[in-house]
Amino acid sequence: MIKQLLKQPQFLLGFFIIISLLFVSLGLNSIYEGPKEVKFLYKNDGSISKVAPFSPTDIPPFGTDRDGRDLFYMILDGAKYTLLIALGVAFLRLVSAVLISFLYKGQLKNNTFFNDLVQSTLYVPATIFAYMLMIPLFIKSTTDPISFGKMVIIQCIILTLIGIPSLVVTFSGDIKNIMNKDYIISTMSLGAKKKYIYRKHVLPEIKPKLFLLFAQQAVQILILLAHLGVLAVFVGGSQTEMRGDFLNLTAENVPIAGEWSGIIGHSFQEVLTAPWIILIPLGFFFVSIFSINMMISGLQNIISKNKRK
Amino acid sequence: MSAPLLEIKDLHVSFHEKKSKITAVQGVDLTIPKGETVAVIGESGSGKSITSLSILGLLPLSASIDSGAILFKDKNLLKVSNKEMQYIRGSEISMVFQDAQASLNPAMKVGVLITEGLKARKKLTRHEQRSEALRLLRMVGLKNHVYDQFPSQLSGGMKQRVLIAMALSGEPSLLIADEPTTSLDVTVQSQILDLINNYKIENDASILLITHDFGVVAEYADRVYVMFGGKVVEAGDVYTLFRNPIHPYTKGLISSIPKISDTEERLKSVSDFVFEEVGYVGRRFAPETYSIENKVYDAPSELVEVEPDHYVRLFVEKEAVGR
Amino acid sequence: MSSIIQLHNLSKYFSVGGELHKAVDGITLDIQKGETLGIVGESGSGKTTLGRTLMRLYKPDQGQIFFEGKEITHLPEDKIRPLRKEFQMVFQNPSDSLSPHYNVGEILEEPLLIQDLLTPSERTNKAYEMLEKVGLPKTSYHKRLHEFSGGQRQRIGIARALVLNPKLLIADEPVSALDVSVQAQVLNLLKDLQKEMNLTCVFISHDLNVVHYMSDRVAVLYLGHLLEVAPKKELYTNPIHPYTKSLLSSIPIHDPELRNHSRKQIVLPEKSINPPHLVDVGNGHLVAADVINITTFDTQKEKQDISIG
Amino acid sequence: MTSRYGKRLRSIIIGVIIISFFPTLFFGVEQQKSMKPWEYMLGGRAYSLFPDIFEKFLYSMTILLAALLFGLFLALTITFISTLLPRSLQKIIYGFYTMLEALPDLFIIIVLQVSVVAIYKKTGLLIGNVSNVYESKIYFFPILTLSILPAIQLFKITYLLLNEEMNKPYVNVARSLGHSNVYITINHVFRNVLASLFHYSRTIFVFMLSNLFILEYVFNLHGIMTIMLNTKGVAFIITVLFVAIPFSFLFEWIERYTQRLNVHREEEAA
Repeated sequence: MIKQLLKQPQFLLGFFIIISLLFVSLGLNSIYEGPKEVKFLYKNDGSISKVAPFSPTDIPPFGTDRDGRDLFYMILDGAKYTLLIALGVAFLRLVSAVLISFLYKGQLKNNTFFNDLVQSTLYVPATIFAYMLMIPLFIKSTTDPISFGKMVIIQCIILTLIGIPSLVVTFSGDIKNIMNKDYIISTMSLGAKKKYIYRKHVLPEIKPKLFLLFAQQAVQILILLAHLGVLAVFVGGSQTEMRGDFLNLTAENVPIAGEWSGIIGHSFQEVLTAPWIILIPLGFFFVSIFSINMMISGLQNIISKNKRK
Repeated sequence: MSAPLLEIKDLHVSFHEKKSKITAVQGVDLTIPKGETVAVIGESGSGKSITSLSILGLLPLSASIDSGAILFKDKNLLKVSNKEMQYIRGSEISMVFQDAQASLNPAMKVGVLITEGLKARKKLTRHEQRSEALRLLRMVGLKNHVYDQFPSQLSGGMKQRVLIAMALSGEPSLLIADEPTTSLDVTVQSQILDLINNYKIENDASILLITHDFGVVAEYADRVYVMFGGKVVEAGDVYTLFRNPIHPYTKGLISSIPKISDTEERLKSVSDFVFEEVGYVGRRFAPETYSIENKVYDAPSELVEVEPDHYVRLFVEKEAVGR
Repeated sequence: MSSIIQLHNLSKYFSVGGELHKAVDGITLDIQKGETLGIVGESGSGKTTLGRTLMRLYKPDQGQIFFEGKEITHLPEDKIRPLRKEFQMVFQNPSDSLSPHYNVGEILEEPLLIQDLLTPSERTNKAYEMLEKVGLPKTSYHKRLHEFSGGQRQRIGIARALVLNPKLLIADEPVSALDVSVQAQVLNLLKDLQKEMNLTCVFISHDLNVVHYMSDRVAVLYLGHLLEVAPKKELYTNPIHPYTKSLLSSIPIHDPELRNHSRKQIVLPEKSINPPHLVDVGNGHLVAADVINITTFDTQKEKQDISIG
Repeated sequence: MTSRYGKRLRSIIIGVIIISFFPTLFFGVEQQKSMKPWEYMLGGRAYSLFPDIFEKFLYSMTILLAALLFGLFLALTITFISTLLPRSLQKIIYGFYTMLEALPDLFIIIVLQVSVVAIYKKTGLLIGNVSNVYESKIYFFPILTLSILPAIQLFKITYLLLNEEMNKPYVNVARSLGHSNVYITINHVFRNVLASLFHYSRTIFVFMLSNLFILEYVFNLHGIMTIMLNTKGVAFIITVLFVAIPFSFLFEWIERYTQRLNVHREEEAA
């Protein structure tokens, strides 16, 4: 399987982009602290010409956000949080879905009650579902503060739980199809135990589909993170900072982790005045989703090729 | 032998898969006289279906006709314009396919499927079209209520009858039946083949019957072409061919089919024959390097008329026979 | 001759789109040791379901199954496991009934592994021995399924079914997916192996010619009911049930001189509500009672009057 | 129809109730200002659910359905045009669309919003009223924005379905009866493509619902999705059921309709 994958150009392209993004982001702050905040730009006669946020033309390559922090550096540095969370949660969702469907192999497949129950998740978009679970988390943390690490873990658990029901349904559907195949029936005619059949025959058949589901889940979580950013729900929670000059002090939630959806959410008010602060991180979301889609299409070629063999 | 309705001359067809080029049909000559049933028999991969599909230009995209001609009413079908070919399809020559289950559009009612074919050719009012469609349904032995049913509500045999009704709606002079009964039960099979045969007799039409079942050939064919590896290896009228098959492949095919007879002797398979007889009339049978698994054949060969109206493929050079 | 398998009005029902489809309905049958019983029937006659229910691949809904005198109808899975090696099946489509994920060696050794017989090295020798028995080169051991033609794959299927030295071999349409020239070789192979390993065979097919070549006794199935059972010669020369007659008359005869286009209308009997009761009309010929008028029936006299349709 | 659908509806309702309990389940019953069960909070003020939920539901659904229909129309026309083009060009279009498909919905919404404002600033021409000035509902702009992504998705699905359908045997039968390729594509193939599109209706719906939600949030149009975001407990259940019941009825009807078409597939399996 893996050997075939490495021959797929699309898969390699997507895989390369994701890996290089991660690699740069992980190594970045250990080698380069990043440019200092630039709050004001001065004309040569010393008067202030512009106030942050600065457009990409003012400060290449991506300009700065409201606090004058360089967007380019922030995005590269934040990449690791966003991508790792997306890939990590996707992996958690898959593992738990596999365990659940294997544990309940008998009942889940033809248990229409469970399938219909999961139907209800159709009508609540994942963003609302996640928002509903995370807001109480933030409220609770205002009374007794939760550490950054613990907050991220709880959030990841929430993101995982949301995806499990529908994944279990698709999964038990696939297992059901495989179980009807002739070579499963012929193994049963040898008296093989269910566990043996799952390990030796169902798993190898479903492996390519596993990679496919993993990639699709990662894309879904990326989009979910972007949405949560806009709803000012930040990974790792937020702390309130006083903003503005002396006249009007407003408490604002400032994301701790610099991941992409945090950047978007933090300066969402400036969407009309400084759109690049939002559009450039969204562009990076696009790049990562596009590369994962490339990996998916590479995988799909292999699955269809194996089927034809 | 009446005047030929359709003549295929030295037809070559090949497939282009990525870089490799696979020849599917090599120099096939075939004549279909008026009012006769010509059967082409061969196993999967022998090129029999490809030959029939090239007549109506229904080859898949990856196939290309390299050379040869298909003469029909003094027109070369390979050179005919798209417009004219569309006219010929369905009214002069039409076709019935093997996989009845998937050959009917599931989203259309039977009545629509049949009248649709009529609209293209005849200027009939809606009412006339409906009565014509009902006549066709009765002709193929289906009751009127089938007119309003969906294909998914019909059995395999009924679907094949609808396909035949559609094919015969234009009263074609040649009906190509590509393994029409392979996916049907034996009790239904004879009814479908009788249906096609009656059409031939009533309309003095010709039938090109593509099959792999010698029983069907024996019951319905007037002339037989045996194809193997894209070439015709033996051809002749059905009585001589059954009485005196010559090419080892034909003999092997006939003998490898179990027949209901008292003798309990062991079935002979094709490979038993190929090694016993090597030549005929001082020439070696082609394709000589024959093996069931990889079907390898090369070296020039030709169809030789070993007895009146009985052709066998032999190698061109006449070097001494013997292994 | 003692019987190896006895069935007492065995039934198997499937629920298709809400209503009950009686695939196999009330079949009583005896299979003698060493004989080949042909089961002939058209599509939808339930012949495949009968084959699989008889092997306890499907759970029977009614009736009993006796294997060598012992009832195995409702034997729990772990009790029947050791018995499974006594009856094995050859499937219709070799490409579906053998796993594409393992090489031929593993496929042939799997039955021994599941039944946990022989040591690993003995298993490999047994695999090579089986390959040789079915006429495949030793090199096929390491090859995968897609490197073989249809006929060779069916030989692997046969080798796998016989690697456990079963007493009963059930062949479910073993040659209908193969080309005519290859068919003859596989049929001859089955006949030779049956003699060599003194197997009892159940040969399921829709092709009356193939059934005639392979069987000693033939049972005719129609829509889940057993209509007629008789020794081969008796059934083919002296069919009593109208359905059997129409089946036999619709077989094309391989001789152009004997064309009889004036064939009688095909008789497809109504599906009777309850399974027919079989009556022995002499020399092992059983036929559904409702077809013959029992009162006036006298074995000898009746035979002269019934001639081929 | 009723018993099967009745059971399914009951489990959907139970599912929605369970979802609404999740927050309390996780974090205990948090202390809320005394909120009557049928109220929702928006911008610090509590609004009563009932009189205006119908209006908001209709507003959101018109946008959703109009966008879906427009997207479908767009997708079908582009698919049909692409069938007339040479194969190589089709590959390029398909490749271009797979790229577009990766665009996050947020990206499209914001790019459109920003460009409308920019054009307004430069030329004074207001293409669409961007945000929902009090009580005057805007339609054109949200529908246009919301229709882009489904158009891309639907194009990809119809394109793949079309290619799959083209190699089906019944197309060959139609060609052997003398029908031209264009005639076959329109009368025969499109009919089946639409039928199998229904099969994807659920996934498309889920996808569009989340786009609608984010659209309502960014354009701050007070539709039903905004209410769903800001309600808890019973109010949440009522809002979700408002969406769930009509659509589950629609899916049930679609399933019954498409079942009749491919019954013969089950026949083969039985």
